[in-house]
Amino acid sequence: MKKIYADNAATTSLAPKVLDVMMPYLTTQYGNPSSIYSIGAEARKAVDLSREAVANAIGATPGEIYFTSGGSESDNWAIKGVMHQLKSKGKKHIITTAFEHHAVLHTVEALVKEGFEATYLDVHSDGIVRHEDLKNALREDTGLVTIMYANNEIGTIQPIAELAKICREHGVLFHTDAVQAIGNVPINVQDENIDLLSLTAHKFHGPKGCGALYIRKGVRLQTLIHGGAQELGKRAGTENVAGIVGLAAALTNAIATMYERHEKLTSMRNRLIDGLLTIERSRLNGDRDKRLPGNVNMCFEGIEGEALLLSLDLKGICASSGSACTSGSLDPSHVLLAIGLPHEIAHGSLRLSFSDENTEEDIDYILKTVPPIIERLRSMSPLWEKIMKENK
Amino acid sequence: MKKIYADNAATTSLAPKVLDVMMPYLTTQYGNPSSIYSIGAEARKAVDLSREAVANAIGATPGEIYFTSGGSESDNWAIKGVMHQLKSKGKKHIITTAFEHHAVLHTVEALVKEGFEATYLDVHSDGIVRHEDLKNALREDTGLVTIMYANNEIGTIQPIAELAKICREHGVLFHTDAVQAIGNVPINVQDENIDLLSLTAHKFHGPKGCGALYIRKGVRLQTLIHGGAQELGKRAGTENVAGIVGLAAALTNAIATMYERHEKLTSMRNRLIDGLLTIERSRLNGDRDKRLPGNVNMCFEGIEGEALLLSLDLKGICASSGSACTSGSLDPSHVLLAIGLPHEIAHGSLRLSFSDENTEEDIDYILKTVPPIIERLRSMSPLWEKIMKENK
Amino acid sequence: MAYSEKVMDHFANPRNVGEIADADGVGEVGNSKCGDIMKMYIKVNNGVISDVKFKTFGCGAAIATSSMATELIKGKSIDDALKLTNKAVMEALDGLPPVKVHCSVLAEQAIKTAVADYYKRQGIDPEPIVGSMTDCHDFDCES
Amino acid sequence: MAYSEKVMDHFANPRNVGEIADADGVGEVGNSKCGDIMKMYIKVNNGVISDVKFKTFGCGAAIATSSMATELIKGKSIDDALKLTNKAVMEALDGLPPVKVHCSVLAEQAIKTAVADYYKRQGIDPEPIVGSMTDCHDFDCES
Ligand SMILES: Cc1ncc(COP(=O)(O)O)c(C=O)c1O
Ligand SMILES: Cc1ncc(COP(=O)(O)O)c(C=O)c1O
Repeated sequence: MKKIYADNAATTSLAPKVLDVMMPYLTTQYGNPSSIYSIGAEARKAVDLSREAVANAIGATPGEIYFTSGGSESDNWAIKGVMHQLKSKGKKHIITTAFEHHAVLHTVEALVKEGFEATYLDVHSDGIVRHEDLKNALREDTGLVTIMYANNEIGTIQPIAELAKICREHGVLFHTDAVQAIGNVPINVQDENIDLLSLTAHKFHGPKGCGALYIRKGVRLQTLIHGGAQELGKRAGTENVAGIVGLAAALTNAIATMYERHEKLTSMRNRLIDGLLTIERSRLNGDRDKRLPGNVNMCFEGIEGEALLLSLDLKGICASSGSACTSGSLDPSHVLLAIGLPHEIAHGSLRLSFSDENTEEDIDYILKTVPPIIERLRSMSPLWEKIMKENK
Repeated sequence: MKKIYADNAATTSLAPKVLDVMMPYLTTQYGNPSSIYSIGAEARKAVDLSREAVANAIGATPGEIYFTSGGSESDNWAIKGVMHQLKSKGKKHIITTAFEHHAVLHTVEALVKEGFEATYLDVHSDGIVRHEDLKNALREDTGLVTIMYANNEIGTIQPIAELAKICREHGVLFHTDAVQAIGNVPINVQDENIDLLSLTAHKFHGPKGCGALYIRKGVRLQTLIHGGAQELGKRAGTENVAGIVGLAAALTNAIATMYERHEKLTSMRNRLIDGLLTIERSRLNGDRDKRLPGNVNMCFEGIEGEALLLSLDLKGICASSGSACTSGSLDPSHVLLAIGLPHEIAHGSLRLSFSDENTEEDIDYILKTVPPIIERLRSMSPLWEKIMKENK
Repeated sequence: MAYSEKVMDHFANPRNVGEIADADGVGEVGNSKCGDIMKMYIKVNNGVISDVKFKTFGCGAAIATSSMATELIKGKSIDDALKLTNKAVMEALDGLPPVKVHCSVLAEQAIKTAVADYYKRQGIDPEPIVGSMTDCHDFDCES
Repeated sequence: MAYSEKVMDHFANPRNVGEIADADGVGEVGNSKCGDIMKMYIKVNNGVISDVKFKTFGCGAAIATSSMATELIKGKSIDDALKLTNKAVMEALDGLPPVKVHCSVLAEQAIKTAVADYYKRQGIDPEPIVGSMTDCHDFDCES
């Protein structure tokens, strides 16, 4: 059976050439970077060069890059670290959006439980934050604004440079969860006035379990993981050398191929969107243009997301839905609710996300496969029956 | 030149057969375990089986094992998580020892800065905690006792079952940093009344950047990394599937080979200790018997540790010293100071730590190589000159 | 997740999908907010469920449990049908992931609701026989 | 860490190790608590450092900087020797890791202390010429 992996927003395959670069550190080069002897120094050098590569990729300096275990840790560290640091200065207010990743949302909620206060900016029906909303939300005691660069479900890209500029002008720190955006859109932390930025390797064909946090020079934040003097004394733990090397190689490659990939994926994406929109009572979620090149997110009324995904899996298509099936929660996607969809529609979403490895043939196959599945599920759906009756 | 890796307490090589088990998850099996389709389900199964294997290795149940990014994260999570949870119950006191790893010590210090209180138990000149000391230190408001299973520098093994029993009797939670002990000594969290236990894969021929925290069923602690519902909702972040699989495979193997390795290493270790003790003004640090089978830690008066290590490296021997050379601190080892060594002696320590991969020939070579190096360094040491004069 | 092969079979090839135009009882449980709606139609002859059909809006487990539940009661007496527990449905499917257990409860409830409707149509108060019905939210949509 | 090849060469093959029995000046700086002690011996002829030897207890950088510093002042006038900065020592060694910069400072101080001792033995107050001496702890043992 044909196999199409169309869930690159969840995770990506590890690129073979990235694995090649990692292999020495999974075999002979096993030294601890903190060790003084040659095999340790080799590992140290690999980590240092990786730090430089990541810095170059986002317009930072190596001393501003800290390796972590992934996007979630980076988000937690940035947000808790800054707010705990600023607490003594009387800053107790955080601004974020209603459709952040849970790594941000649940972190903010944890802080709120501690006594901090949060404002959730509206993301409007197109999934884009408005800068006026940010301006209105800023308070005297705002310590941090955290807004994701691109949304992980509907792929909408935020006007980060504009939002960060407002923060800079108001002397408020700005963090962005760029986990989905990095490697897909050009990012320069200097030009865009970004103070902290989270990324994770497995979203751009790097290994799982390795991420980074950019911390602008001069920004102070408390440590999340205390211990040894690794990562310039700010993040303890023996370095995941292979992971770090893989992250840097994958990111370097993603940046180098960004423009041609952008073009190819945008055209594939648009063709798929147009095709799927011909299905009765379907809708595209999120702005059509200000979105990641590889992201398609649709709702089909009268059907439920998981049943659609299972059916697609039976046809060899790996995709995902807004609803966090395995999370133990049956709530529909908080992202789709944030852009104003009613519950019953939010339950029926489909996210298809593409990478370099996908082809036009994949799009053909998906366009051929989805409509009959939708039809079948609708034919057995009492909800669809109702919708049809009401609209006769 | 001969190459002898004798720093297995810093990190170990990744076992080729462990890498073999990881390889599918670094190539074709790249699915996100939270995904619903087949490639995701495969990854989920691999994580579940790994959790089971780790649980079996320490006498726990799978639901009590949480994967983390390593020993430091596990230590931070256990200690901060428990104390923040118990704060509202009026518990504000932590008991630990003076010679814990920095992942514990600096975490405790961070809590002290927040307003918690800490007692550091004496580890005596043999590097062993006394249970009377623990009893005397317990207070009404003690929330957690955290004592390492085996020390990372001098390898001394603590009477954990005894210490944990006291805690259990007093209704106080007991955490142990078992990073150095696991796989080297038999550990059963049930029999030994351990409530929380930290481990990290790269100390037993597993990959770097992956660890675990055992949390006894019913023990409540706050989350360190908020976000997605991974790790039973208690530790967010896309799972490092390859790392987790590697951790489990390496641990399973370490447990399976523990007894024969113990015998072999103990005999090698004792021969090395006896040989090095023939050097004038040398001493063994830590109890000779209650120590890890692969650990040798010596001091040689009149010389400084780093110079010794560099000299050994030039002869192909990878070893380490108590002083954290790269940490930016020139302080001598806090462990050696804790067992009562004066500063100038603590500066001259040498740790040699062995694994399965080492041989009797390695010991021969080290025994032949160390004495002339010591002699050379002493011949150019004004401190040695002084010592000799004073003792003429 | 990892559904059993049985679940996947009943999801991919659900038995008894459809409606019964002249049904003797119809029951609908769940709601779209909760993400699952099951609608069950029964035909009753001499106290025996001679035919049963369903329509379900919901996840894979919702569809599979509906399918299995209809299989299990088809040709059975009403009394036997009322004895069908969600546990029996789950067992017949070789188990369900913990987060999906509620789907089997929903299937049990759908049958009971259809039978209650049947009794009502017969002019019999269903409550003493069937018990009171809860809806989706009452058995914890979140678990 | 990563010492330069020059540092490793001077560590492995230090120049001018030893003592001068009839030295004209001896200087010792640092202390064992700090982890570094340098002791320098100079022989002075007509205002020129005709010979210099050292003994050092300390890390690789401490030994290498001692060795390089003695090389740099051997055969130089006392005045030139006093002008030797820790930076010049570091440069001659192709750099030092940041945490080891203090070793080069120690080497500079060792020379100055030896020269001060020479002046003292000549009955000359060294302070106006050499400046006041600091010890290890004054230039931050921790950095
Ligand atoms: C006793 C002990 N605890 C904790 C750690 C930290 O583990 P990791 O470096 O994997 O974070 C180590 C080793 O580095 C250790 O030896
Ligand atoms: C926007 C966003 N933030 C954070 C994360 C968390 O990253 P990780 O799973 O590597 O911790 C993800 C993906 O999982 C994401 O899409």
